[in-house]
Amino acid sequence: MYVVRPVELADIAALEALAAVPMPGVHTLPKTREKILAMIELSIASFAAHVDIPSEEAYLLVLESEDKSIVGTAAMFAAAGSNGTYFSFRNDVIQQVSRDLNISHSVHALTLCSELTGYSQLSSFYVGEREHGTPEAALLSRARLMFAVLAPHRFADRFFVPLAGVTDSEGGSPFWDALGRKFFQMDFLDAERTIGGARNRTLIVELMPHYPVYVPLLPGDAQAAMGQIHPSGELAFNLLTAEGFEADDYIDIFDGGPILQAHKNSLRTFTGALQRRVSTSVEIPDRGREPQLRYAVSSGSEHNFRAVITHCPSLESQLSVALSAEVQEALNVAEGDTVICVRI
Amino acid sequence: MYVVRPVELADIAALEALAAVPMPGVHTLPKTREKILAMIELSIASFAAHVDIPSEEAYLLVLESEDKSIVGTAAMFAAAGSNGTYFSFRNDVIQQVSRDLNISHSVHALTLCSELTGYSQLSSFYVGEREHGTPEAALLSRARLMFAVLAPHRFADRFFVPLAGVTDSEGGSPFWDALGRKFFQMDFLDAERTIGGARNRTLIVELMPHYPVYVPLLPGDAQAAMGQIHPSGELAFNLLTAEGFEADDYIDIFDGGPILQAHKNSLRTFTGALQRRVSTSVEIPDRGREPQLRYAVSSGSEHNFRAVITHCPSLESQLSVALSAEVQEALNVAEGDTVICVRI
Amino acid sequence: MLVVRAIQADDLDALYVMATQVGSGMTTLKPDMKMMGDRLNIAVASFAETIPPEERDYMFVMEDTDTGRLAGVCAIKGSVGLTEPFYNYRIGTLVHSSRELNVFTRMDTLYLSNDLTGSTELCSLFLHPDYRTGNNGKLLSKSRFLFIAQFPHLFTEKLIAEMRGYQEESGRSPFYEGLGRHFFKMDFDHVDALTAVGKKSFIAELMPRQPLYVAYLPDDAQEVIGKVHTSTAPARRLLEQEGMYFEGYVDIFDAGPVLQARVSELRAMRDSALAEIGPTTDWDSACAPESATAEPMLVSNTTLKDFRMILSQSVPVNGAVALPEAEQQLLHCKTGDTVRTLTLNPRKNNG
Amino acid sequence: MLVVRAIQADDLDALYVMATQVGSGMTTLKPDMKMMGDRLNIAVASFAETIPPEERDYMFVMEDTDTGRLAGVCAIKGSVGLTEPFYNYRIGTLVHSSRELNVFTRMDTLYLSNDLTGSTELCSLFLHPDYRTGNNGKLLSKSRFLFIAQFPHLFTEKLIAEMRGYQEESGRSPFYEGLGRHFFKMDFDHVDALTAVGKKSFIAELMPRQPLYVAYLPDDAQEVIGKVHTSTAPARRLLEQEGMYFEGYVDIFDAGPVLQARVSELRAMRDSALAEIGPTTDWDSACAPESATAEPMLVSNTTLKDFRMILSQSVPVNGAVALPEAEQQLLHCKTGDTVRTLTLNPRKNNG
Repeated sequence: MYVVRPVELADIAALEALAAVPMPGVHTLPKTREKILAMIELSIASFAAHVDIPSEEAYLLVLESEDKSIVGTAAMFAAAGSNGTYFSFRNDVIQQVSRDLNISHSVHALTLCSELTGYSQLSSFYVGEREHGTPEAALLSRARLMFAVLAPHRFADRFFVPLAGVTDSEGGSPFWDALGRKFFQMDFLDAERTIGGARNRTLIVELMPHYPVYVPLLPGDAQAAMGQIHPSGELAFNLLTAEGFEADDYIDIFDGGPILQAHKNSLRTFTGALQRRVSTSVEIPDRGREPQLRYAVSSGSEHNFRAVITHCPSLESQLSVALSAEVQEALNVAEGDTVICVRI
Repeated sequence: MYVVRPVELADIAALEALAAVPMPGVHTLPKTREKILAMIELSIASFAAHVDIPSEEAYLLVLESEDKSIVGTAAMFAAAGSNGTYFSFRNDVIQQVSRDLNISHSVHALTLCSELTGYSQLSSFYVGEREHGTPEAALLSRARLMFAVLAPHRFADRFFVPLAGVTDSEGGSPFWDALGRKFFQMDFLDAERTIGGARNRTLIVELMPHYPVYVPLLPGDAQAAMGQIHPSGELAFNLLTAEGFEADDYIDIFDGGPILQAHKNSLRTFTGALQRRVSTSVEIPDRGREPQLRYAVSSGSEHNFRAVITHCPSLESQLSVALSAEVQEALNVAEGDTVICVRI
Repeated sequence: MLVVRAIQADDLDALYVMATQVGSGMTTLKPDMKMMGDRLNIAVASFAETIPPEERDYMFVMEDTDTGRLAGVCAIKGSVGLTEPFYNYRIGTLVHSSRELNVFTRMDTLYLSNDLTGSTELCSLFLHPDYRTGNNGKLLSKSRFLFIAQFPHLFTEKLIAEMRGYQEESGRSPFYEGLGRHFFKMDFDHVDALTAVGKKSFIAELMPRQPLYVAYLPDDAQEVIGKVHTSTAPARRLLEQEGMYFEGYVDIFDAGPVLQARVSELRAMRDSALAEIGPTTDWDSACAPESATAEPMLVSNTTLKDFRMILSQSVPVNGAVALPEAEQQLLHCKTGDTVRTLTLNPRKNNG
Repeated sequence: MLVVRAIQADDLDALYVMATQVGSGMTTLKPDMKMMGDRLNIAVASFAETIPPEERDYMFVMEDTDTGRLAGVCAIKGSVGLTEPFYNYRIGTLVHSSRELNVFTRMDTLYLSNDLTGSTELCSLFLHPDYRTGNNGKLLSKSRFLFIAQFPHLFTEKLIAEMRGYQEESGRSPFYEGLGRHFFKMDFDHVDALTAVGKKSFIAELMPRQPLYVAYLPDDAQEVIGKVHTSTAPARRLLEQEGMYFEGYVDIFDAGPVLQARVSELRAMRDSALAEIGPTTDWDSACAPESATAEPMLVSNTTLKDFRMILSQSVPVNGAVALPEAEQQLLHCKTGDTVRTLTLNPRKNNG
């Protein structure tokens, strides 16, 4: 059984191995042992913390396969840009109207904005190739929101997820070439290296355009790159839009990749989460008639979070959920405990 | 029993009488018999229309009291500004950061925008004094969204509701005096009369400021008026925020009144609506133990819409709803028909 | 001989004939009897001072006195943009700099503006091809500066002239293709035709409002900002000789430059002088700088309503000028009258 | 006698003494040996042409040759804003008009800009109170124009001078209170102190970026836009006499005006002339216009490295000027050398 759990110090070697896998974009895991360790320590401290107002906490979850190896990661930042400002481009639509000429059309414009500052940010989603497209990948993605359902005070009311944008075979970005390069006077990869993937630095407001960028003025390849995901992000994109995240409103200021966002009330995990008491399932052959549904189920404790997949009949009109002994052990729960269940 | 139903031609006299009641702001009913008639005709045509894409339809619902008199109105416009552009001020937050001085604070700015264009608009909400604060008022407000649940293709995915802003005893608006007056060179009431309460006219883009208005530069009374509702709008405001609408993002360009808005997925009527089959309730004394809940229930036909309040046990895990003969008659439904039910 | 003079009511027919010979580049002189008659009425009222200064439109014609034929036309509008908005792009500079990254980027920026609202405008210059020889073009264009120098109180301090912008031989405007087309979604010729019938301000409703970095535009559009149409280059040079400068304002469609001057800084204001018609003494001539003797002079009378101006070889010396009888007649002047004089070409400073 | 001359390395001590006597209004001449020494080194390198033109900072001192004491100082910066952004507000016009409502609204608008980046700047003018008599102030301020006229190739075409903005007697700046305070949330004096140590560009990070309608500001803030501090009014008039104009750029904090000129349009460029030191003939004097004889003249040598300038009563006539021996010595010149001359006050046009 695959289990999603908070990262532990013992995972450092496994994460170093994952970090060696080439991943595009900037919203990925740290690469060096030192930074991985810092991230793990921050996550452990964050899970342990008693939080009143979401701030600099960062939570890193890992997906553990049946053989206990780490095959996926997913992170949450409690408040994006908490030590600065999280900058993004807002994709505005401007109505152009001329009464005299009876013309009315709309023009898109990108405005540098700080509106996502303070949102909770999901990022660093990665699963191994074998897990691509499996329910376990969906479990890992969604487990973050289940934790937020469990501990809403640790998160903002709104969430966003930046996904890596398209780059060419040399690692160049057509969107960057049309915009950021003119102000930064350097290559895309140099710029990303220079600011370490951050989107909260003062130099962004110093260098990036203060006035809206009219999209029709951008070269075709840059327009085409707006809101386009790097192929490696397709899985995450599909999982998130199915969850209720919306694209189109914001894009990344560097590579033009989409930034998905949603109010938590629009997310399926929040609207569909069911709190149920644990009962022990007994194999009763004649109940097999009832259709078995797939649920993500997580423990109800914020300090000992676990999530797994289980199958059971519809929980809509039930007060309890029957879990096998194996699942109970994986979740570290016992009969009578509360768990959170979401159809998956 | 109070019934919410589409307006009919026979209601014109009652609506004229209502229109004589002084109501502040602009988002209210037409005042002249001619315009009331036009509105009624548009509503009747809209309910009858087969709609593919929401456009210029306008739906007017009335609240009929037990004695068949009209004691409330509420309207829906399928697509705001459909024959133009719906202008509003977006309330942006700009982060001001100086690394050198270690200063970071945020400044609000109002930007003329057309983002609400194409949203569905709720407006003209009015109930008589006797109905203030009653479940029937809530029924009237919510019935609009129940109709949208029933006929989602007639509406946009997002809704907004402009509420009248504060004015002084002479009908002046401190917000207008600080902003619109400088461009229009006329009094608030003159301006509203001149453009007939519209927010979709070309002259708005001709006259209103093209650049964001920094809120700290506005006089104190204008700042204080931003997003403040006229006392008469409090009931509507409370009902709408309870429904899931959010204020703060947009305000009216003339009087600075709040514009509430939401994605339909964030609205309680959409997330909590239950489709149930009608069964006939029989008074069984010993079922009285089950707690009775209050529901708004509406007929399931888009061409013969009705909504009333009923009480029954929780419908969460039921397939049918037991309605009294009287309610069935009011809704024009029979046993076996589908109705939409929402806790209220 | 050629005289430039205030237009008169009975010039309408001759003006119409000439307008039929104007090419498509000039939008203000269309062969349309109604429009032309209206404009002429305003011009006559302007010289007669029966309408307020800001509504005036002083039109001048160049007449060939040998044939009575009109050889050219030009005008000065008292104020632009007071009935409908007068739009330009203004080119400004924004600096984006980060000490941390050691980046210093200086960006040209286009601002949609109505800054030139209320300015006095030089416009509607047309010289018939038959007369495009010698100093005729200079005489016609520069006549307006002498008029302004004689009657500066009639004008605002800011003087402007819009120049036709650069187009490729095919008629393609690189600036329009790189910017305007995205917002207008119609051909440049169509836009041009709309401006011709006075719809310019309303087309500007479609222009983007926010400051635009020039670097966003395609290279060929960037290159032609402030560049005149090839056929307009000589006209631009004449205006620049008189003290008009490109100060960063351009047309919103073709990026043609607007030349500007303060009226008080015009060469005509600084260097033109009044002189009395009469004989000059030997003593005066002896002291006159040598170089001046060969210079042709612009000479005008000092009457608003019947303003007339010629090119003369007579050089004024210490307040007197010996104008031949024929020239005095052309100016409707006689000995003892005061005239205003200015060398046709600027003198060089000895610095 | 007073001579204005290029500063020299050994002027540091005297300069420091004078700086201790400057009031708080001038931020560029603080009595700080380190800052002052650095600036003096740049000035010496500027006159020696050992640093590029855009980095130069030509400082001039006025020396009382009777005592050897420094009486004043002034400077010309080759280019501003090339190492850190140079911000101003530019005042533009936007017209909001609706034919339907018959409304035509003309609004002044403030644009945050770096338009003046790269301009040559006149700055750091200070005259010791003991010497604030007669023409001394004019001599000191105007010396810079004669320097520019002699060496125009060293400067950009655009010349600017920032003027201290209006403050109430209490020191309150109505413009700052109406605008800047909302964004800086600190006192004007604090902001002023920060600009004094060169932090001006970074404070500008906090300024609102979007164009601002002036009508949003309180009345008292609107009224002082482009208005100088009472004590700065005379300095402003001197610069305006030389051809500098307020063209709509103001300081972002106190809205003090920036005066501007094209170098080629300066009175000094147009009217200053070279003359050879030597006797003038009777014939020359006879032809000279009468009025000029009483005019004091600015006279300078033509040496960059040892630039020196005085005020003289000698009037140049047809390319020659009879300078007294003492004046020649002040200029480090002798008979036969070339000097540049300009009347201290502008002449009127006869127009």
